[in-house]
Amino acid sequence: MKKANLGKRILSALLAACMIATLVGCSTTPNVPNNGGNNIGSSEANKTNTGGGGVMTDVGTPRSETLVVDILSGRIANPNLYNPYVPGNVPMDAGVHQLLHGHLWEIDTVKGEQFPDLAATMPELVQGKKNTYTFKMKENLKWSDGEALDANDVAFTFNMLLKSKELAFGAVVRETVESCRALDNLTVEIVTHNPEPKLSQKFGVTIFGNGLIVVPEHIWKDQNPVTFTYSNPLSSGPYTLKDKDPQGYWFLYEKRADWKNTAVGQTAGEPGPQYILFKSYGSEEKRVMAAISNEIDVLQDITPESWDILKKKNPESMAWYSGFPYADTNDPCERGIGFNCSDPIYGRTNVRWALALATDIKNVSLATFDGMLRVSPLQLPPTDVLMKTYHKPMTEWLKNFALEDGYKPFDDSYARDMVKTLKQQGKEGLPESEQDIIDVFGVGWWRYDVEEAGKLLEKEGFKKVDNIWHKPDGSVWEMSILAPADFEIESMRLAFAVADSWNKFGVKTTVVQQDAATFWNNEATGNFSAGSYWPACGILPDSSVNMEHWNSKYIVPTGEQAPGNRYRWGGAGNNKVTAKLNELMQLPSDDPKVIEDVTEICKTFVAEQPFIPMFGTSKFVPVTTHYWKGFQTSENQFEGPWWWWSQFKYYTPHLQPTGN
Amino acid sequence: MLEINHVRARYNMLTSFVNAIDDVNFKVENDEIFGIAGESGCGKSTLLKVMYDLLDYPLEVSDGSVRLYKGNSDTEYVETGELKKYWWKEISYVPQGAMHVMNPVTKVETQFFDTMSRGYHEKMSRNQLREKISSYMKELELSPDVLKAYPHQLSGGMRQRVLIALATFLNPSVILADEPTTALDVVVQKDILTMLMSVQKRTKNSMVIVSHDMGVHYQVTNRMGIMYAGQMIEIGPTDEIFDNPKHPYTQMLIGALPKVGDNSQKEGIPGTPPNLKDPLAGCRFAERCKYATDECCRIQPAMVQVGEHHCAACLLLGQNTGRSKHGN
Amino acid sequence: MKFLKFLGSRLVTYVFTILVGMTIVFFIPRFMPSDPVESMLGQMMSKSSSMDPASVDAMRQTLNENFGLNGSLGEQYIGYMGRVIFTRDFGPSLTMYPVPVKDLIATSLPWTIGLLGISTVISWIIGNAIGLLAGIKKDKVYSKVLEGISICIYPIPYYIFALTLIMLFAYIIPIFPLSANFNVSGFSWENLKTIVWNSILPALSLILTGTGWWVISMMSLSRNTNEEDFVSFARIKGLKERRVISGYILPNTILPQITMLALQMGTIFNGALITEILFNYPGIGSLIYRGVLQADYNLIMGTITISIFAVATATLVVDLIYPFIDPRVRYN
Amino acid sequence: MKYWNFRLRLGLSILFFFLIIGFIFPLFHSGNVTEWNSYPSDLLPSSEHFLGTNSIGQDIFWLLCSSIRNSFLIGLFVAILATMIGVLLGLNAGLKGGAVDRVVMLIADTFIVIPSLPILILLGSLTKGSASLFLVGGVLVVFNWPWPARQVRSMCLTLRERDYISTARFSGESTFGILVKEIFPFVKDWSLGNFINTILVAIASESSLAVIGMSSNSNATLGTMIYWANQHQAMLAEKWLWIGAPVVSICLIFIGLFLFMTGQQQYSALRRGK
Repeated sequence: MKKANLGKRILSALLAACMIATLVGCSTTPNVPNNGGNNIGSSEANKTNTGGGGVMTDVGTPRSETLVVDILSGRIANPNLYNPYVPGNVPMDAGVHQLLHGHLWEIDTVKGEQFPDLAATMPELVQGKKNTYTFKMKENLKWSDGEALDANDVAFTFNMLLKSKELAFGAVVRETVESCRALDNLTVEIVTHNPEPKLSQKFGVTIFGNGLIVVPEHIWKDQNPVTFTYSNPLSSGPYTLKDKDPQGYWFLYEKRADWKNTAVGQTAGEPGPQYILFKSYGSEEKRVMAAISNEIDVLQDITPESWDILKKKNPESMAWYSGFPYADTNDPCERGIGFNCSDPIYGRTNVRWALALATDIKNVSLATFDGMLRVSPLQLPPTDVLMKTYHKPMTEWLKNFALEDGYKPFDDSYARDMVKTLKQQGKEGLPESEQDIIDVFGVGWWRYDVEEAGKLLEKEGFKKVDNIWHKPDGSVWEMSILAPADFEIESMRLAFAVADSWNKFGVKTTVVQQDAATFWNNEATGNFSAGSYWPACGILPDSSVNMEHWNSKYIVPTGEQAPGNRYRWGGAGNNKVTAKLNELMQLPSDDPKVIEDVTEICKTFVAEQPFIPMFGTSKFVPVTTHYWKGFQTSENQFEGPWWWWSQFKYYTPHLQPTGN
Repeated sequence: MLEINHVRARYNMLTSFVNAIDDVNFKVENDEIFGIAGESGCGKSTLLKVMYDLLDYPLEVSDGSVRLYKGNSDTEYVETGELKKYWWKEISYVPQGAMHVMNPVTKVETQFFDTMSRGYHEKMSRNQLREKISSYMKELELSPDVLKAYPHQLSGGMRQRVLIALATFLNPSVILADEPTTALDVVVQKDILTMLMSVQKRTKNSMVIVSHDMGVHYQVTNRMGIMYAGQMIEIGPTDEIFDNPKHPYTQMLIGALPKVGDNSQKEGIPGTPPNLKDPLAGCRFAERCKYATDECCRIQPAMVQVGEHHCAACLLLGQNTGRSKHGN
Repeated sequence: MKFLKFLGSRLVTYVFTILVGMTIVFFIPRFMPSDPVESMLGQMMSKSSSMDPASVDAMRQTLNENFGLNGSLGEQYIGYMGRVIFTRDFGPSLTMYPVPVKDLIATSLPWTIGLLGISTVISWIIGNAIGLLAGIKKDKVYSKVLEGISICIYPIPYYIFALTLIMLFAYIIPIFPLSANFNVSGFSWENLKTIVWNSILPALSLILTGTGWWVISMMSLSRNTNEEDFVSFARIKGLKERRVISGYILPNTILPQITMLALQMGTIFNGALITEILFNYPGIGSLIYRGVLQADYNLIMGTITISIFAVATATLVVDLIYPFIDPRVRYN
Repeated sequence: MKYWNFRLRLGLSILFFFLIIGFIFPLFHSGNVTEWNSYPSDLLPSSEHFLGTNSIGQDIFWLLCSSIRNSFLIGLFVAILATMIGVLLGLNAGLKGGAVDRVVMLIADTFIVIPSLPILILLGSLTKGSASLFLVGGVLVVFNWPWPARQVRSMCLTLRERDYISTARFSGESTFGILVKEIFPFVKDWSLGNFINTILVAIASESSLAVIGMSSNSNATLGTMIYWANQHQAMLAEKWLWIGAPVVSICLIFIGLFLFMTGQQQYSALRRGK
């Protein structure tokens, strides 16, 4: 009896202990990481100070000469496939297109204009012809194997794409290009079906990269481009692929000895880092831990919460702005909610406007990214360049814009109110002057006016029965917003935040998270009523190329793959837009009429809201400055922080070792 | 020789006690088969456990002890609490229900080996052991093939035999068998009993057989004791008890047995045994006894000599000092 | 004879199981809203470059041909099963066209088997040992301690548990690498050391969380057996406790556990997705995940078929050897 | 009551505690616990927010309550169905043998050999990640009954050889009768263990689905609670109440269930007078 009892006591004590242990496991650690974090920092520092940069990376290069960059898309399933024209090649953010692939024309996002990369000139219309263009290549460019890179490679690439029907991108080329040949080693001639004043935007980089990647003729000429793996790729950029993880977790690049023979070398100078290591640290927690302990120099795209932690724990880390909102807000696509306009409910302008007015934009901003967001009422992203050309000039018009019933929805107080709220939350480094406030938070957005929203709905025959909106047919109005599942965090959270706002308004809204494949497929086939997409992109003042997909000729019935205009937005409004777009296609980008037309297009979009634009994209791409300096920031703005863009190679000359 | 003197044993039910054995006192001589009879629940199996010193919770001995005398000496003995050391060598136990007492996943042989490991300390090769075992089996007229079989491949009777073989293999001086014949058909019962007797005849050791079946006792035992409600109420030579039972309960038991050429309707024993949690003060059989006087309900009868080797506990058997419930 | 009969019928079940399993796996993805070609086109076009419907159709056509997705579902099914069964070829990965699925699996599988195989066996052994102790030595302190610990770790969600391990041993106390690095080719003791060193944390997380279930099941099994007559009889015979456990309780309790282990061994071919993600461990789990997310039919089929095959074989083996380890069971 | 041992008592009281939290407390809270920004975010525990609020402005305590309820529902739903189906079919197959056995085992094997997680993910994207809790539960049932079935069957095969079962069989007792009377007592404890494990497996797989965003993230379950906490880096950000509450709850619920199980075993053992 006693014995048993004793046993039980012990057990009880033990279980209690274990429970406590479980609790402790979660509760005592809080203070540890602080010390832990700092310790690592300091120990790291000591090591390097004493060792004079003796630290080695786990791939055996001196840390002080290696720039470590995060791979956003995690493990690369197949690290041996470098053929840029077949699906599943080593993805863009593993460094291949940042450092190895050259394009014909690159983009300068600060100036908002293209500049020649491998090419030496922009394409020019041949005198007397109406669809023949020529451009020059840079002199003495070399592939990383020493072979010359010239017009012949370009011509070869184009012809390969024209010939082989199996290559997906071939379709794009065939659509535009009639033929292509090298007039001499430095001159390329392209004949197109129709006049193509924006040729450089079709086959050069505007956003992120371009499908057209010049490949070396001497390697490819006797290969079948559909099955060729190109497993040791040649480089037309300033780096070569030195080593890679057979498991696909990291890729190591080394500066080319003959960097002078590359476009970057000729125009931007010598790259700083001897080695660049692209490495995946897996889940976000680990990426942040790595950055805290200075294992990683450049992070690609983390959540504000993670930035918060990083900022606290690693004093050497920095983001785009030194103060609020930290994130870079110049990303060329803006976030919002798009509607399937072929749907009987969401096809109605008034319904879309009602939802816009039922959106508590300030709370949405707080819920999505703690208010670190720049609003945009227009169909163009609020980047510095585009704000200058469109948002600010149009503010007056926005103020006077009125709905059919004469209601003026625009409200320019957003920026000021946000500053107020954030001040109360004790955020620091907020902008002071009226100008800066606008620059950071945007020109303003639509009022949060549930009453007006209700009016609009009732006009459409909707009824509100005990705080739930019912459709004209009397059934309860239930809508679901498609959202990305765990990629594009901003759009995902935006969906939840907006749904929240609309639920408060009385529309039963649920968020449906989907993985990439499903998400895109549903958009393309119109298998959605509303979705948290980002169809409004632009980077050049002439954003007509990015807007072209709204063209009415792309509208297809729901269920079919839409080649464009996924939102099936037609009608009078679209006709206006389409007319303008067709006109724009024929105008060279520098034509003054371009801005005018695009402005008109924006006005139509405001009136109809087929896609309710909300925020520009805030990218948190922090860097740690323990080993490298010279990163681009709002103060040192030679470029945006587009580490996953092909223009990465043009940053490298700016980066210099700190000596640690 | 096994001596049970004034043993009291009980089941500890956390909140209450069940006095399963109350002041039982007798001897099992060398070279005899002693039988213990009684209705089920009268405590005979418990008594056997106590005799074997198999006392795990909740069974506990509260008073008295069991003494196992080594060999023929009547001075050297081991007592309750120390018997464990002599298990299987000096005293062995054939449990009830042969069905489930053998390890289903090992061959019979292995179970013998296990047993040997108790007895033979000096090294012996497997084969020598096998030799010994199979020769022993032959002595018991069991085919050695049994050794190669798994328990579930043997018939109930065969398993019982094997058990007995196991129990007697190390030639212990005392063998306790609990209901050795229950759940077996008559023919097999017969064999088992003859086997037990022959074993005993050869080894001259003392054997205790517990059974509710008077027939069994009649066939094999030399002496026997009748238990009722945890008490031994009559002990004597088997044939004397059958010919001339003294205690009313015994008389009823015997009376209930069928006899050759007698077709009179047998009356069973009316009533049920008393609750052992708090038995009444007097004779425990009183309320079922047709001769019971009101005195019977007050005084607990003590054992009185009724024959040379025959005694019983009943007030009706002449002069009786009686005893208090806790017989101090 | 009886054995052959049993073997025959069992083999039929075996083949049937695999076929049914493969069929299910063939069809489920094809009922998914996303189909690889469409979503690929979708992604291509979502880069806000637009093209006329004609060229889209052209692309769809070529992709369908490349991926062997032309023809009715039935035709595809027949063709595919035929290819897999007779040429044991899963075809090219769709998202990594034209790399054969076979190769993708071949590079990942050894890693998965290595890590999961070992950690499963270890946790099985530890778990059963603890379970046995806790089952029969109910009142001993040490058994209670062990039981308690394993019971408390078991329910912690794996993701959290693994993350905590990482935070503790790779970040707060940086003993182990924050991200494993298996930059090894060919066999050498050096490489082996690297692999082991990098695998300690993931293995630890798997073992610790894996032990619990074995403890629980073994505990209740051994408790029951401990109350069986033949065990008490063994004690009555006065056998040493060690012998009672090793000779009587263990053999009778271990059998179901062996079944389980065999099945477990089969399931390791699913890989351990979260482990791989969290520890940067190369394995088949993330391959399956990728295939599923990108609707890469061939990849899904390839990876899952492998694991179906493995588990089916494991169960088959169990059924075949069971009668040998448990005499009470006959082939029937 | 009087035979109740310590484990049983502790286990039951833990479970009772959580049942109250899960099913009684929510009655005292009006309003939608999952709604974002109902309160200022990241408040510390206080009298009106017992566990404070999280980064998306939900009250952690009330969120926890309904999470516990929903997880319980999933767990019980799955465990009850899976165990019942599994055990009964397993017993049947093991006892009857022959055709019944073969068919049941064929189905069971098919489900055993198909790896569950990928299929769950597939279905996850099929149901557009917004699967209702019961759908998630249903799928989990499908994948959780075969194991007990197989296990019980193999136990049954060994038990079947025991004479009293064949006696019962020959004495013409109905199969079901035999199942319940003769065999079930032996598999009872195992089944109980399995039942409890299934509850956990259900809760766990739901949360691992949640971790990869395949559960119904707009519903409150312990899984999705962890999911959102991870989404906002609660662990690194040291928001221990947010991430800790659901984790500790899962552990305690399991420990409760486990103590209950073993306690019940001891209890019945004592009853049998062993």
